[in-house]
Parts: sequence; C-alpha cells; structure tokens
Amino acid sequence: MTNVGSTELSGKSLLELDRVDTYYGQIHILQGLSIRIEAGELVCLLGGNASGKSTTLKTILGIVRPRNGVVRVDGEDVTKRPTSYRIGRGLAIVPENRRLFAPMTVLENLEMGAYLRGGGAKEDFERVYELFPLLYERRSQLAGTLSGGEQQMVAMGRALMSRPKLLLMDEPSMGLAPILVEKNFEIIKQVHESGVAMLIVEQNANVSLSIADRGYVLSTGRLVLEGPAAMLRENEELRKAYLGR
Amino acid sequence: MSDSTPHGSHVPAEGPAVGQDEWVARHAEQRFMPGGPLGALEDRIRRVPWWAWLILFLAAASTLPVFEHSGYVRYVAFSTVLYMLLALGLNVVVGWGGLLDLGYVAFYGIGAYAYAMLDSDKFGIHLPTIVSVPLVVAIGAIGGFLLGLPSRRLTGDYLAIVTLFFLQLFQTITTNGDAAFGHNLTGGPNGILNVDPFHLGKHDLVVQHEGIFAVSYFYVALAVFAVVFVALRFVNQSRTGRAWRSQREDPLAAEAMGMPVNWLKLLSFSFGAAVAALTGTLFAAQSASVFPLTFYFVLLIIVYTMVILGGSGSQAGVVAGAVIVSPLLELLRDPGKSRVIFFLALVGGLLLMSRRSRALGIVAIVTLAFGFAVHEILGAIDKSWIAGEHQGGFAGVTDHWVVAPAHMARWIAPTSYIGLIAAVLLVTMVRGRLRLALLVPTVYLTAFVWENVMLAKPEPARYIVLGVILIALMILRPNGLLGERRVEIV
Amino acid sequence: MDTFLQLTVDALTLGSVYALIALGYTLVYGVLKLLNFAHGDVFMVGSFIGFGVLQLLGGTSKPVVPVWLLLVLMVLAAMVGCAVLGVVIERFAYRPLRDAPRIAPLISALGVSFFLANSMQLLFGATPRNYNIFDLANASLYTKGFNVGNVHVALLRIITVVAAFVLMVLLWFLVNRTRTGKAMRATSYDREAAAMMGIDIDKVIVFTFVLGSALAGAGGVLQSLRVPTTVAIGFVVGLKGFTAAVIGGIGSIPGAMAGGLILGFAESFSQGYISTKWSDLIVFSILIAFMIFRPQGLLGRADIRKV
Amino acid sequence: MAILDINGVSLSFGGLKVVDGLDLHVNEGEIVSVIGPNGAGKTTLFNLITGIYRPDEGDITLDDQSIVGLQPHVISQRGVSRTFQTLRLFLNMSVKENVMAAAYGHTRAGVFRSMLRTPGMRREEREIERLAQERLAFFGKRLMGYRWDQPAYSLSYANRRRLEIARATATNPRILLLDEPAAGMNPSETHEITELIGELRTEGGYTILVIEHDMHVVEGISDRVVALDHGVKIAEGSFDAVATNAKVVEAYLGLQTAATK
Amino acid sequence: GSNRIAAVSAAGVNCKSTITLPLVTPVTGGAGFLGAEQGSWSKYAVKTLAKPLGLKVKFVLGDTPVEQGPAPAQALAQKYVADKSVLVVLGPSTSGAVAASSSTYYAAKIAHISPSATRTSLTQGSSKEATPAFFRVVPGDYIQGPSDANFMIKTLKVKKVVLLDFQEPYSTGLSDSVEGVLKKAGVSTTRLSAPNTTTDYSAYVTKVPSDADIVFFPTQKPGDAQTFAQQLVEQGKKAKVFGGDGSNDPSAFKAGGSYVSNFAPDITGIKADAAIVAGWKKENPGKAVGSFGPPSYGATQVALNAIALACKAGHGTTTRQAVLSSIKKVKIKNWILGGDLRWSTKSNDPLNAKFYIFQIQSNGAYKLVG
Ligand SMILES: Nc1ncnc2c1ncn2[C@@H]1O[C@H](COP(=O)(O)OP(=O)(O)OP(=O)(O)O)[C@@H](O)[C@H]1O
Ligand SMILES: Nc1ncnc2c1ncn2[C@@H]1O[C@H](COP(=O)(O)OP(=O)(O)OP(=O)(O)O)[C@@H](O)[C@H]1O
Ligand SMILES: [Mg+2]
Ligand SMILES: [Mg+2]
Repeated sequence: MTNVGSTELSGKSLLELDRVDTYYGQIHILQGLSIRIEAGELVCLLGGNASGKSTTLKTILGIVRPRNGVVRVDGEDVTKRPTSYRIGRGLAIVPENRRLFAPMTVLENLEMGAYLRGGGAKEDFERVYELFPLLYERRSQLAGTLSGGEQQMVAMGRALMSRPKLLLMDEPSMGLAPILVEKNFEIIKQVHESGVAMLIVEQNANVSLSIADRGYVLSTGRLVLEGPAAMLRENEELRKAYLGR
Repeated sequence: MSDSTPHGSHVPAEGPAVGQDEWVARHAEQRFMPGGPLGALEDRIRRVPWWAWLILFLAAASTLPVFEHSGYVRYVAFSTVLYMLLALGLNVVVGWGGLLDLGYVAFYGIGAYAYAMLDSDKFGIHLPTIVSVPLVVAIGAIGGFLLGLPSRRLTGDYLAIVTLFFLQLFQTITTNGDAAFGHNLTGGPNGILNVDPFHLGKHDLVVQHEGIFAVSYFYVALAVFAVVFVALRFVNQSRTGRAWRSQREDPLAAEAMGMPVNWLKLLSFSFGAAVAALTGTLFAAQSASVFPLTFYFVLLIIVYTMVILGGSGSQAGVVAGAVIVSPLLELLRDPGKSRVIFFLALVGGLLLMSRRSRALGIVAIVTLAFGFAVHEILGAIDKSWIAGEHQGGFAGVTDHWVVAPAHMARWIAPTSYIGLIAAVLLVTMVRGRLRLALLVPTVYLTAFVWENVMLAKPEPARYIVLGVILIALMILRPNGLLGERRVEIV
Repeated sequence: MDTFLQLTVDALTLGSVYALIALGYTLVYGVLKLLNFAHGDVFMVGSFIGFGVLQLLGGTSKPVVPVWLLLVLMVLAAMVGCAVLGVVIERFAYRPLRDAPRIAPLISALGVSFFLANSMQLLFGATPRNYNIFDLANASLYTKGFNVGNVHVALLRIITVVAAFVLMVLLWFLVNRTRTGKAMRATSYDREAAAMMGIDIDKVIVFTFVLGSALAGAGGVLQSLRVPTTVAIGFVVGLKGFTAAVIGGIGSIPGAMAGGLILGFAESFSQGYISTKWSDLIVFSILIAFMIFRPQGLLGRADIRKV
Repeated sequence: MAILDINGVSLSFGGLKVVDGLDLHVNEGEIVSVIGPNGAGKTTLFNLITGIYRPDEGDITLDDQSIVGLQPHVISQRGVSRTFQTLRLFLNMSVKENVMAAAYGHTRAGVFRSMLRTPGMRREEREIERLAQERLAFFGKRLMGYRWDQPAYSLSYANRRRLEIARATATNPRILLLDEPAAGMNPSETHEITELIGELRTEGGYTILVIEHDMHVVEGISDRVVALDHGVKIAEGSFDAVATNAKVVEAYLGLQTAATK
Repeated sequence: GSNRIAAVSAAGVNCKSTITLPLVTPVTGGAGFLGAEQGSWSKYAVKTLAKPLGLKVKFVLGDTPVEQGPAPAQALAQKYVADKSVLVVLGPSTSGAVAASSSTYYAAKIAHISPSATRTSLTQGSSKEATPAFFRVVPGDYIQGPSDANFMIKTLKVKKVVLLDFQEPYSTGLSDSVEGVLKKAGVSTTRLSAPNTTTDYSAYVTKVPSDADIVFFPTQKPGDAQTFAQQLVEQGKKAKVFGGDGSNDPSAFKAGGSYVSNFAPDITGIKADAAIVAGWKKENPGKAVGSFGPPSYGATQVALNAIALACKAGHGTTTRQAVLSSIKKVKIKNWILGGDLRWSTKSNDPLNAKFYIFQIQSNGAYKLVG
C-alpha cells in the first residue's frame, strides 16, 4: 500500500490536483486531495457514497472552484480558468446522469461535443458511428426521447467528438442493463487503447479495476488508498468495504 | 485534532475510513461556526422557542404608544402591522405553497371593498363588525379558491401571469364598477367614502381623535396579527403544512405519496386570500375609505419585498421584513430623516466593506480630510460653489464638508449621479489597496449626490434606495434575512 | 371594412413593438430561466436615448441630418446604449446570483427595475417626452404612405413595422444559423452541460443580454416615434412584453413574435369592435382562456422531463 | 390470490408503443422483480400503476377494483406506494418530515382542528411522529437519531434511496413498487439493501414489485421474475428460469453476465 | 393617551416659531409636471411673501402620484395632522385626493386650500365630498363643464362630439358634465373610455367618426393630447382635440387647431403680475409660465395671509382653528389671476371665477378665444 499523500508532483502530468479543498457552501467536501494522471493512462476513482467522487470531477472541470489548492492541466495552472477553457485544453466528460440536450437531436448533441472545433469533422462522426452504429440510425431523433442506454451512448460519443486527451467518466454504467454494462467496458477499453487517458468513477469496482492501470480510493473527501490497479484488487480493507461478499 | 476541520467542531479524532458515510450526515458540524462568546450567544438565541419571541415582540410593540405620542408614528406603526399581516398571508402562498401569486393584493382589495360595501352608506348596510368581518374573510377565502380553480393546472410563470391578470381584473372592475349594468357598485375611481369604523352594538371604535390616529386600531391590528400568526403556525406544523411544503418541493412525488396536490394548492390560495381580506377590513375601517389604485402593483412589490427580504417560508422572517421595509419607506419620505439614515448607512457600509479596521480608520479619516479640502478649495475658487442650501444637521459639520453649489447647472446632476454609479460598480470590481483608494472619492461623491441630487426629490430617491437594497440584499443573502438555506441538487 | 383595415394596421404596429420586447424576455428567460423584470425599463431608457439623440441633432424642427439618417442614428444609438446597459445589469445584478435560488434574481430584477425607473425620474423628471415626429419634414411621415381603400397607412407605421421585422429576422438567423446561436440553445437546455462542451457560459449570457437589450432599445425608439414616452412606461411595457412572451411560449423565439402580434391584434380589435372601457379585460380573458387550453404557450414545448 | 392485476395494458407516446398488451398479476405477499433492457417500459409500468399515466387500453385492478383513471393520490390512499428511479425526495424538508408528510393520506385532522390544536389532532400528530420514527428505525442506525432533523439534501445518495423507501412505507401501503433501489450503490451496500427488501416483506407484510438491473439483488429477493422488452413480456418465472431464457440473455443479460450465473 | 394628543393639537402655536406649510400634489408619476409647476410657484410665494407678513415658513412638498390614487393623500394627512408646526395645508391638487383626506383635516381643524381641484361635488350639491375645512381658489367643473360645452355649441356649432375619459376621477367627472350639457342641446355624443395607463391611442382614433367635430380629451397628461391630435391627422379625421385644464401645457400640447380650457388666464398678459412673473422666472431659469403655477401662488398667498390674520388676532400665538376661520376673511386686491379675490358666501369657492378657453395656433401659441 502506497503512502497516502506522498505522490510526487512532477508538474508535467496530463492532469494534477494539488492539495485541493472544495466546499459546497460551508460544507467541506474535498479535503486536501492530490491526484495525478499521466498521458494515456486509465485511472479509476473509487469511493463510497458521497465520498466526493463527482465533486472531484467537477473540481477538475472547474464547475466548482476549490478554495485552496491548484489544478494543473499539462503543467499549466488552470485553477482560475472557467470550464470552457479547460475543455479547450483537451478535457472532456461523460457526466453523471448523462446530461444530454434533450430537445436537440442526436446529431446536434454530437455537434455540440465538438463545439470548440466548429462542429466536428467528418472523420469524428465516422469514428463515433463506428463505435456506436445505433447512433447513426437514430441521428435525427430527439435525445430526450431515447432510453437510458442509448442516451449513455450519445453521452460517450459526444465526449469523444472533441478528440480529448483526457476523458472523465462519472458512473457510466449506472442504471444500465447488464448487457450494456458489458459493452460499455468494451468501449472504454477500446477508447483507452486508442491513446486517450481516462479517469473513471465507478461503483462496480471489480470490473473497473480489472481494466484500469491505477486507482485512487476516496473516503469522506480524502484519499485513503492509491496504487496500481492490481494491487488495489488485492487490498483486504477495500475488498471488505466495496467488493462485498 | 485534525487541522482540516474548522475551529469549534467536534469531529472525532480518528481519521477517515474506507466506506464510511457518517461524515456527510454530520455536515452541520462541518460548517464554519463563529467561535467564542459571540458564537455561544448566537447558539443560545437560536434555541429560544418561537412563542417566546412572539410574546416578546408583542410586548415590545404594545408599549410603543407609551413612548411615542405622535399620531403619525402610531399610524405608521399601525400600517406596519397591516404589512406584517399581508406578509404572513403571502408567505402561505409563496413560501409554503410555492405558488408565484401576483394577484395577492387583489384579495386585500376585495376584503377592503367587501367591508366597505357591508358597512357604509354606499348601500345603506351597516352590519355589526362581528358579522361583517367573518363574512368578509369567508368571501376572501372563497375568492382565493375560485382564482385557484383555473390556475391549478398552471405552474410557475404561467401561474404568475394568470394571477397578475386577476389583479388587473380587480382594478378594471373596481375602476369601472361605477357604471356596471347601469348601477354604481364600486364608486369607480372615486372609491367608497365614509366607511364605518369597527363597531360593537352602538359602540364605535373611533378612527381618529381630532384628526389624530386613534391608537386603539393599532392594538386591534396587533391582536389580529397575534391570532393569525399562531393559527398559521399551527397549520404549518400540521399534516396540511407538511403537505404544502411537500408539493412545493416536488408536486409529482407528493401526489404519489397520497397528497391531493390540486386541493392543497387551492387551500393555500384560500388561506392567503383570507388573511389578505381580513387585513383589508382593518384597512377599510381605519381609513374609512377605499380606492381601487391602493391595491396595485407597487403595493404588491412592496409586500413581496418584505417576504423575500425576510426569508420566504419563515414566519419570523417575513414579519421582520415588514418591520424593516415599512418604516424605512416611510422615513425615506422625509428628507430630514432620510439624511440621518443615509449617513448612518454610509458609516455602516464602510464598516462592512472593509473588515480590517485599521484600513477602515484610514479611509474614514482620509475621506473626512478629503471633504474639507475639496470644500475649501472649491470655496476659494468660487463662493457660489459652496453657497447652496444645506439641509442642516450634524451640528453643521456637513455644511463644511459636502459641497453644495448654489445653482445646480443642468449637467451636474446627471454627471455626478452616473459617475457615482460607475464609481460604486468599479469599487466592487477592484480589490486591495486600489479599492481602499477608490473608496475615498466614492464615499465623498455619494454624499455629494445625496445632498444635492437625491434629497431634492425624495420620492424617486426612496424607491432608488429600495431598489438598491433589494439588489444588494439578494447578492449578500439570496435566501433573505431569516430564510433557510435551500439547495437544488441536480 | 375600413375599420377592419385600420385596426389591422394599428394591430401590426402595436404588435411588432410588443414582439420586440417579448423577444428580449424570451431570450433571457431561455438562457437564464429568469423573468427579467427590468427589461421594460431598458426599453424606457432606449426611448430616452433616442430622444437625446434627436435633441442633439437639432430636434424635429431643424434636424442637421437627413430624416432617414436621423431615424437610423436614433435607433442605433438606443440599441448600443441599451446593449451596454443590459451588460452592466447582468454583470452586477444577476451574475452574482447565478447559483442562488430562482426567486433571488427575480427580486434583484425588480430592484433593478425600481432603480432604473426612479433614477431616470431623478435625473430627467417625470414629464412625458414627445419626439414630435409630426413636425419632422412637414408631417410627411404622417401624411405620406399609401392608401388601402379609404385607409391611410402612414409612412411612420411602415417604418416601424418593417424595422421591427427586419430586426426579428436578423435575430432569428443569428440564433438558428450560427454557432453562437447553437451555444445559446444548448445553454438554455442545460447550462452546466453546455459548459462541459467548452461553451463559455458567461459570454453566451452576456451576448443574450446584448441582443435582448438592443432589441428593447430599438423597440423603445420605434414606439416613441408615435407616442410620448415617460420614465414610468417600463412597467406597462414590460407587462405587455411578458404577456406576449408567455402566450407565445416563453423561451421560444418565433413564439415571442407570434405572441406579440396576437397581443397587438387582441388589443386593437377588442378596443375597435367591442369596448374601449373593458378592453384590457377582454384581452386578458382571451389570453387566459388560451393559456388554460394550451398551458405551455402557443409555440412552447411541454417539459420533456421524464418521470 | 392476486392483489394487483394488470390486464392487456398498452400505452404509446407519439407513435412509440412503450407498453404493449401487458398482463401481470401479483399475489399477496409476493416479491416480483421486473427486469428488461433500458427503455423496455419498466418505469412506465410503474407510472401506469400509480396513475401518473393512463393506459390507452386495458385495465388495472387492485383487489378486483379498477384503479384506471383515478388520481395518483387516490391510488396511493388505496394502498399502492412507490419510489422513484430518479430520486424525488422533498429535499428541503427534514428527514423525519419527509416520512411524516407521507402519512397525509391516512390521517384526518383538518385545517381548523389544526389551528385550534384540538386534543384529537394532537393525538394524531403524536401518532404520525411515532410512525415516522418506526419507519426510519427500519434501516438500523443509518437514518436514526441526529439525522431526523437534518434536511434531506444533506444525505448521501444511498441514504436518499433508503429515505425514499421509508417514505413510501409511511403511506401504509399494501403494495410497494421499488424502482432500481440499488442503483448507484456499491456491492456491499447492494448486499445490505437486498436483505432489507426481504425484511420489508417479512416484517412489514408488504407485497413488493421491484425493478432492478443488478442480478445479485434480483436473485436474492425474487419469488418470481418478469422480463420485459419493448413493452412486451418476454419471459416470466423463477429467477433461474428467466436468467437462462435465450431471449432474456440475448436482449438483456449478455453472455458474460449469464455465464457468471 | 389620545386625550393628551388632542390637548396638544389644540394648544396655541407661537407665531415666531417656524411654521411648516405643505403642498400636497403629484410630484412624481405621470402628472409630475403638475407638482413641479405648483411647487415652484408656491415656493416662490413663500420666499417672497412670508417675511413681509412677519412669518417664518418652511415649505414642504407632499407627493401624491396619480397612479396610486387618493391613498397617499390620506397618509400625508395623518402626517401633517400629527405635526404641530402645520397650521394650514395647500392642496391636495387632485379632487379624489381632496375627497379622501378632507375629513381628517377637518377633524384636526386644519384648513386646506387647493390650487387645482375642480370637481363640482367637493363643495356643491347635497352630498358634499369635502368638509368645511376645504377651500379652493379656482372655479369648479360646474363652471368648466358647461363653459366648455357651451363654447362648443355656441361658438364652434358642433354636431357630433366624441368624449374620452381615463378611468380616474378628474376626467370622468368632467366628461360627464360636458356630455350632459351637449346632450341637452341635442348634440350627438360618443363616449370612449381609456385605462389611465394607455399610451397608444390608435384604436381610439379609429373609433372617432370621420364627421365628428370635436374630441373632448380631458387628460392630465398633456403629451397624450398632442399625440391624439397628431393621430387624428394621420388618419385623415377632421375632428379637433379639446382639452381641459389638465392638458393646459404649452410645452407639451401644441397641436395647431386644438382647444384648451383653463381656470386661469395667461398671466403673462396681466400687467399687475409682471413683477411676480419676472421674479419667478429668475428663480426658475428657462421654465415657461404654465397655468397651474399661478393659482398655486394664489393659494399660498391666501394661506399665509390667513395665518398672519390669525396671529394678529391671537397676539403672537394662534391655533389651527383660528387660521381656519380666518381664511374667508382674506381678501386680496389685484391678485395673480386677475381682478380681486373674494369668497363666495355660500360655499368655499372663489367669487366671479371663470374658465378661459384657448385655441392653439399653428406655431403652438395659446390664443384666448372664450
Ligand atoms: N450542489 C451541492 N450542494 C451541497 N452539497 C452537495 C452538492 N453536491 C453534492 N453535495 C454533497 O457533497 C458530498 C459529495 O458528493 P458527490 O456527489 O461528490 O459524491 P459521490 O462520491 O459522487 O457520491 P455518489 O456515489 O452518491 O455519486 C455529498 O455529501 C453531497 O450531499
Ligand atoms: N413522457 C414520455 N414521453 C415520451 N417518451 C417516453 C416518456 N416516458 C417514457 N418514454 C419512453 O418510453 C420508453 C420506456 O421508458 P421507461 O422509462 O419505462 O424505460 P425503463 O424500462 O424504465 O428503462 P430504464 O431501465 O432505462 O429505466 C423509452 O423509450 C422512453 O423514451
Ligand atoms: Mg457521484
Ligand atoms: Mg426506469
């Protein structure tokens, strides 16, 4: 087990959180959290309910601002920058609950994904349609009328449209049918293999650790464990707390 | 003790453990609490039960006439109680029911008009008060119910527009009701005059002694307020109150949990309307007359201001809102008095804006010096620049401090006023030293504009002040003074 | 028949100005879910800017520039001035309240409305201001134009209606055919998700206020070409614009245009054919009946919120 | 005997048939799980039963009485209660109040009695409070003590799901509809909720209808499993039977999940 | 308690102390021009007249925006009654406000003198709306209505007249009175009614028959009369606008061919007033002499004189009651509105007052025609 908080901050990682404190109003959520992701890495973020996983992603994106600490992307301090700027630096997210633009069509949703690049090139669409053939069939359907699983695909496709360097995913398989959960992990693996770094939040720790390179474990807003995925899977405490049975 | 938790909290020393969610539930302890005796005091104040506050408040209020003999002040106190009642009623609809009702003051009007029709020479009816007032309250309740009927399907902004229409409807009908179907029903724009005071048997509760407000109405209003306050509080603490708040939070879930949402909305409309109508009878009886325009948009906004400012949903809050806003608006009418308030506010504002007291001291002293210097220099250049009319006061100190030109050239007012707005906005944008430096001319300019531009026209000035208060307060405390923090997590 | 035509002309002039105001309401509501109560007062300030420009350029009796240029300058100045005003209001009164409960910016908007109307009164007094366009070029804006049957359609009305429609078409293109327009739509559906797409929310909101306020400024001048303006018109105008926006389905741009016209027609025809006295009442009754029949407004969309 | 009977119920949105001629019977005291791919119409089925949507065709009966066309609150008062897939708590009310509010349907004190605080009203009020405490106590110490007076928004996701269940039981239902009670929970919490649902039947005596995607839960609780696809029932029976049904495996489970069974 | 207050109010006031003289008038809102004008003249009157009468007077304005109806006047009455330094009140300016507050003033024995409230029923008829504490220095609508109507009938020889009212007391009263006389004379009339918030009158103009001679338009917003006249031209209607005293404002209503009636003549044409006009102009540079100002000066003059009379009778102290009973004793020679001020013995109205009718010339000037 690695010593918590001892992470070397090289200043060159793709993404770094350096001792951030995040609050909602007066409630202290993230407490001195430091994490780091290198280019091309697949990292998973684990933690019990309300341990601050979604908040971590929001902090990375700048949807909530930390009171203390620094967020760096490619070594650049972006703590004071708005979300849109960070997206421009190569971040993308598949948010909790998908957050599609319900009254827009699937195609328009995908276009929005590539907003900063002016709506997406042909090859972007082709790549997404290749991963999710169904989206091509449904391209002119309003996103809000899709079922949960289809919406999840749109959300993933939309995030990929921006050609991100780092993809953040918040519980991408929540509420999905088992068959889709399976497929989802396939796609994650595929995308990862194409060179995109990823930070995944998942309740299904078993599966996510099986495809991840490294993992972090949060509890009550603090880092309690971190290390290579294989090592975490063997950790007794974690098994007891999360993997159940 | 872990250093990451703010002072004063009692989180157990043991570190966080995997899989624990205890900590979130104890979120109250995660807040910053002001430590020391101040924090303890705040804590103790929080623990005083509501009825103790009410009794204290009533006791304090009822001794007011003992200390204050001015009929005018007593009259203002009386109308403040009316505002308190109106705010309580609106709180039922907006704060508990969650319905954006922009027709509320129409029910105040309906109450006043109904009382005026039942107790005046208009139709020659003079019902005893114990009959007419309950009757009017019932009329108000039924009116609220009827307005609720078509509105029950509408939500949010659509409801707002329908209810606003209702207010318009009330206006149109009362204004044109002097020739409805050939009968003069409402007295039209002239309203109804010579409305009876409250009376029991042959005993009139006189309205005024030689033109001076009769304090008995203040006590009657206060008593009515106490009863309404307690009754509404009890309703809110019952299953009906819980259901009101549930449907405000999530109508669909409330419906699915067995609460008849439509009925509850109608009920809340009715309650608000009944309280407003009851207040209307007090108003009509005391002022002995009713006119359509009294019950219009500005009044609506004022009552809303009170409710929101105090904290919609909190009874104590909305009452506090009324107690602050009503006298404030009244005081601002009078240039002499508003001047005192202004300079007090200026000093208070300075205190708030800068927490570091040393810096504040410097700013205050520099500003003072700055003023005398400007005054002297301008005076030396041209006497007429400082020869203007002063409103006097503060032992004449301000006379030598604020510049007051004898003749305000036409460009001065707009330039200085717009300059002031720009300066204030700038001050909110910059930080640190620069802010302190900017503060000096800004404060001085504020005083200049107040003395020379605003005091000349108290009426717009007081609504400007009201507007600024509304904006500033919303930014500083979006939930109102005593409102509870609310969240909408998505 | 003549009455009918005349009323139609009236309705179009009234309605096109209502539509301009309604658009401002709808744009801001769409993006911020905020009923911008101060919008009517921005309109009022626009009408005063137009008046100021008119006076600067010599007034109606001896203008120093050709008539068309005079009118264009007045409208442009009001649009620019109001756009700036809108941006300032957004920056200082609404932006700090982005994450507050919904009622807070609403009240702040009321505060801005009070502030604007009364500040204008403080500075310029409550006296109504009449552009007196009648005096311009020997009343030609009133007497020229064309005739339909016995009904005279004055040049002034043609200018008003055409200008309003040109502005609306421009807006429609801007919102539906440009990337910024798309960003506005996305922001209106889900602000946070839009930010996650790299859209600069602040810019979009500022842009929305620029558009809405500029339209209000133009509306202010266009309306005041025909009727006097005062510092107090903000309320009534705002009410009309708000109503029009709601009828059309708040948030919908074509809806606002349609709502404005419907309101114009309802008002004009009820006054013309039924009763001047009860016209307000009749207009509103129609609207209420309409709204109960179609609660999401004419072109509005019912909430697509799944249970 | 069947307490809830769904006979040939259909519903479409626009052109899309979401529920298509569905028959479903639930017996007193049973726990029935509804599974099916996303968009199969499971939540819609709950919405139909609770009166939020009205079926285009078919009939739904509770104790042999049709409840089609009744308002949701009436259906709730007849004994059907539910939780929501997308949590719908009264966020700004306290935990206890959330539960107390749900007692509205089976309590009687009117507004005038409340205003006067009559002894009867106060007795009823005490009764409601006791009920709320009892329902919250069901979750062990997770929703106990100091949490009663905290606002619901301060709860964690899992606790919110628990509170939804507590609130649903406070309407004194006979049938409880749970929509994905384990969503967003980690394996150990999922395990806990599985046991809890079992206890709900044994201790609370409720008949339970559950929608769930987690096969551990489904396996752990169900007397019977019903699988839907495109609004049509594609399989029904014991968990083992359904989980090995070819149609179910193909449309829903996928080979891997099926293999681990 | 309240008995003590009553005692206080009845006690004498030292004439050497500063006396507060309020003018209750719309300072803000649509009729704000009225308050501005009346205020400037009353202020000027106080400034020039108080000292010679040996009085120290503080002039204050009480605002009653017409948009809020008569209620603000009531609140102000409460305020002034409670203020011991108030002996007499100027106003309220509008009739509705007078009716609403007169009884309060009367109960406190405060006289109030309006410079512009013209509603007939305030002082005349069986059910008077105002109390004996009310006085006015201008003639009532019982003179204006018939005088306007008779001018239309006799001088203009009208056949068809359209009358508007604005759903507020002033215009409804005046339109009623004019309509009555016209009808009796067999003139065909059409009545229209516009909410007070109307700004665009197009639809009303449309309803004016093309053969109508006159549109009687008793607005309190003179700019609206101007717009209406212009829109009549736009639609090719031959009717002319006829405004009441409320639209008498040469700076806003200047549509050539229109008529205006007023209770005051154009005082710039009265020789005896030259000094006053010059003095006022010096205090208010760039402002034109309107028609509401001079009566306000007159009312102030009456009030100050009444206080002075009462002070003299009371040997240095006086009471509200005393001032009230002195009002009718005030007689002013060569007063500002021309001729002498004398009070009617039957009511609290001025004697011999009349209404003047002006026609607006194409250059905007007001020419006296009746
Ligand atoms: N907008 C908000 N306002 C106040 N508190 C919030 C807000 N959003 C989240 N919280 C609180 O912050 C804490 C952490 O929430 P977060 O959403 O990051 O948890 P999580 O680890 O993602 O949990 P889950 O597994 O339930 O998604 C929780 O206690 C939650 O109640
Ligand atoms: N109000 C509605 N308007 C239009 N379509 C709807 C509506 N409600 C549901 N649908 C559609 O009906 C279908 C079934 O939805 P439902 O919510 O019942 O699915 P589900 O089986 O609960 O799926 P999941 O497991 O993802 O929750 C979906 O295709 C959905 O888009
Ligand atoms: Mg989360
Ligand atoms: Mg579902």
